[in-house]
Amino acid sequence: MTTAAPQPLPAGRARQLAAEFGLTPEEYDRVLAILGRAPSLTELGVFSVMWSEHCSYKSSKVWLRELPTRAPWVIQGPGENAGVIAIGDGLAAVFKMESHNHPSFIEPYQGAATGVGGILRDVFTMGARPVANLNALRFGDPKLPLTRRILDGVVRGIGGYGNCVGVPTVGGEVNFHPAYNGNPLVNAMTVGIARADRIFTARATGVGNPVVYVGSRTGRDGIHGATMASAEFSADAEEKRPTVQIGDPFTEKLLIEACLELMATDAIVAIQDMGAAGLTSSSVEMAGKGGMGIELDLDAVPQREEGMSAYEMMLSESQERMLMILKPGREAEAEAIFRKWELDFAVIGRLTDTGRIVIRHKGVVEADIPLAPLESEAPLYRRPAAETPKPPPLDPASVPDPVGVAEALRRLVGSPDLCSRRWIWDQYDSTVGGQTVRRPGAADAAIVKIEGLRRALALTTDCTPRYCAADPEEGGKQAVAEAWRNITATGATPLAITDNMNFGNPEKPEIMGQFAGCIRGMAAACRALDFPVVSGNVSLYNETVGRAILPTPAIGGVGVIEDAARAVGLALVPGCELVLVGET
Amino acid sequence: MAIALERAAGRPPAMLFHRETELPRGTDLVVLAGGFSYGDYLRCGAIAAHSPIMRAVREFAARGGHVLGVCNGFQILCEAQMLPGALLRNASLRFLSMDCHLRVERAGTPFTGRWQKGAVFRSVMAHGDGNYFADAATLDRLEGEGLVAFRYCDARGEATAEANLNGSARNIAGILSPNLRVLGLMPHPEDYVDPLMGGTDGLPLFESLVDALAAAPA
Amino acid sequence: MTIRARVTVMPKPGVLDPQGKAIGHALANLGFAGVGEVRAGKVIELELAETDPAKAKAVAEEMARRLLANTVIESYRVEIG
Amino acid sequence: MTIRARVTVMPKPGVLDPQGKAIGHALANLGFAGVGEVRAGKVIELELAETDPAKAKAVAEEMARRLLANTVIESYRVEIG
Ligand SMILES: Nc1ncnc2c1ncn2[C@@H]1O[C@H](COP(=O)(O)OP(=O)(O)O)[C@@H](O)[C@H]1O
Repeated sequence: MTTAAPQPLPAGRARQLAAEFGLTPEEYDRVLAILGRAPSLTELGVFSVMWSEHCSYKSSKVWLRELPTRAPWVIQGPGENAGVIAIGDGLAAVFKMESHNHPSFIEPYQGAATGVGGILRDVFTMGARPVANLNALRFGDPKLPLTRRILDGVVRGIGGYGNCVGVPTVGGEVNFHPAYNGNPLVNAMTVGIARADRIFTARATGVGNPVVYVGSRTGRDGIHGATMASAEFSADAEEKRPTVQIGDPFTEKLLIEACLELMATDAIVAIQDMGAAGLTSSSVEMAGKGGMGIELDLDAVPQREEGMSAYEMMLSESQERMLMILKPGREAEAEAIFRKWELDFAVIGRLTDTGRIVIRHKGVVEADIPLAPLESEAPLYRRPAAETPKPPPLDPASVPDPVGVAEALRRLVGSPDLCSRRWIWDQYDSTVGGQTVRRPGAADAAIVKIEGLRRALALTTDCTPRYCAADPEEGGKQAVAEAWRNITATGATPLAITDNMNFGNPEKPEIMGQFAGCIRGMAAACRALDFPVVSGNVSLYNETVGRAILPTPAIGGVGVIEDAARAVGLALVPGCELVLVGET
Repeated sequence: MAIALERAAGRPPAMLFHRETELPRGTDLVVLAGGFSYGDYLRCGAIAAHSPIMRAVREFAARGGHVLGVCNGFQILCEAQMLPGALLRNASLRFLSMDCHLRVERAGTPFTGRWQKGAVFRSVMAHGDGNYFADAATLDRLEGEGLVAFRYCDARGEATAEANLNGSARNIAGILSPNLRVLGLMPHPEDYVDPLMGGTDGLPLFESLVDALAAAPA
Repeated sequence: MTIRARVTVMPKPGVLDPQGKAIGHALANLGFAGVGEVRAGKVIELELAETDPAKAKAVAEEMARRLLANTVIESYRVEIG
Repeated sequence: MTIRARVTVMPKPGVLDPQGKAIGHALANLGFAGVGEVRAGKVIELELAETDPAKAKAVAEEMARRLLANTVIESYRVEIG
């Protein structure tokens, strides 16, 4: 085995590639300073994905810190694969929402399907059995054939994946607006249940501990997906299509069972799914969080295609893969479980105490990078933010009534934003698992019982982008408040939220202003309602040819009701009285 | 499904892995539950129909054992040729997740003992491939021998075209083997065995099984 | 040495083919005129460790019979090469 | 006069084919030895109101491009006859 330094790219070529991979000239200078030399191709790939907006949250982090994240029932706030809250009886709810917007535009079925697969992995990675999926969807003008094609593919993809892994899809929301014509939003949420004292994290510890790869083989799928998700679409996006990731829900199901089986032992030190920028982000984050170093030998990585380079393997976004750190000597026990479920299993490296990631392939060192600058010292920007001007108050008397109340009501009820969503949820298996007490359409929040108990979770997703566009702060407040109300309306106690911040190009001050405003409003509402944020996701650069989507901070809310039998639904029962609460 | 079985029988069922080759001693009922075996790749149930445990299930049925296949389990039974016909893609080409009504066409079997012929009950369907197909001769034989167990119908019990959501031949939702001990059906009676979960319409099926198995030692 | 086999599986005549019908509709909607019957099937391409084409064909046919096609509803055709 | 066209749609090389993988596994479990790569695709058979094979081929190719195949992940082949 050699220890020679990686082969640097020629200086000019490196700078040019850095730009192509989305690094700014200043960021590239920082790479040079960190390494003290030009990077190798693999190193450049690792930096560009780790410092992409998608992985580093470089434009959003300073704002996200304003969100309240604590409450006595919060076990794990933002920063891990998913948030965790206590829900009584020693149990915890583990949940998160995540976007798959760009992939769903390019290939609606697979984009949405792999979005569901990814968020499921975030949740079972923490030791939870997924019990429910939800989604928050935005599409363009429903009259456009393209919108119909995307809607159809996305709904099929969500159903196809969720139905197949056997996790019920119990709720969601859908809006239509021309601002999403070239940039639909597909936000998927998974909720799982775990024992509160058996939560797994990504913090790698123990020098010499084996780094283990499990799941599907690595192919050349979606290379540079993470950097793509951080770049706005130009008109030639159709040309730039990277290889699309394909979901394999059956393998995911096996992976869930195998991981949960191994988690029932005490063999695992840390575990992380391979999401965006697969092997790179999982290895860097695990070692970085634990303050360790890590060595990987890529020859050991299970490969689907021949002749893959180190660069390709480190950046591949093949689905249904996980990385784990095991306790020493537990490899055989773990391998037996994964083989039983017919999954690939390989020891691909060790933890070290060097604080560096060292990647070898065919006896050559392809990368050798200090971890701290990659992860915790990634660039952070406080980009200029221009407040959205407050719309002047509208005098109701100034609004004409051209159609009359009855006709207005008829149009409202028939409008795409308000009409029944039944066509969608009829395609989702909402009852698999046998715990769904209130299905989509039956109550303001879905009610999913905890197996063996009377207690149930109340789950909802909400956001009204129209409001956020008019007044980001009020819109942010409203989205949180709506989630809270929807949970409360079932009789449940709202406990915490996850969010998915979908916005345009953060380099534009007016977009950053929308972002900051929504965060401010959300934070205020969360504080007022004792409804902390425990996980979330940011998706920026949602623009097509310079036109941004509406600001869309989707909120996923979780609450608990002690007795599922007491959950209130929407249906009026004969003889009931109607009571209006609050000011109109 | 396990919950429904435990509720009716008072004890939990044993769970078997597909690679096992033998049923536990004293097995009196084998249930092939729903669940996208092998991701429904190729054809629903096709790959699972060839899994090692299926040989034991087939032998068990041949000895007169009771077998219940629901949803994917029904697809597996057809693919394994333990029941005739096949389940095609739903006529709408879409996954259907919704309530449906079933009419009991054959009472007095181990699965339907607690119902009267013609009884109507509510169930849940959740499948993409539930469109029952068999050639006309097979359908005639099934009807003639009284082997159609359930038909899709409306709330009043009419087996209309509208109630036949997935397009099944002659509204057929479930069929029996000639000895009446193997039942395959697409909807999920196990989803309605608890008032909390929306009703107990499916419970009679499990209670019927308990009656039958208690009366006839395996 | 390997031989490539291609197994084509089509719905039998008389078996409803909603997928084929839907494709026919979609083509018409896209403005394609003069489309008659449309049938949708599957094709499975296999690499077999065989040297003798006749033997490869026999093996692929057995695979089709036992797993790849459901002869209640589907017919199959094997091509080698 | 009609011409029959057959459009075969396969996952592109390098694109994951979970179905093919599962079929390969299942064949091995059934005792078939020496099965290498397995790829699963679709085949669409069309009846076209054309008399000129070259024209029929062009039409079928346009159908494949616009509807039958998703060229991001699939490649297609058109046969006439
Ligand atoms: N994409 C979707 N997937 C599943 N269910 C959905 C989806 N969109 C809407 N629903 C369901 O439709 C019902 C009505 O949705 P919505 O109008 O957004 O409700 P509300 O305004 O009360 O939050 C809810 O039960 C919701 O869960």
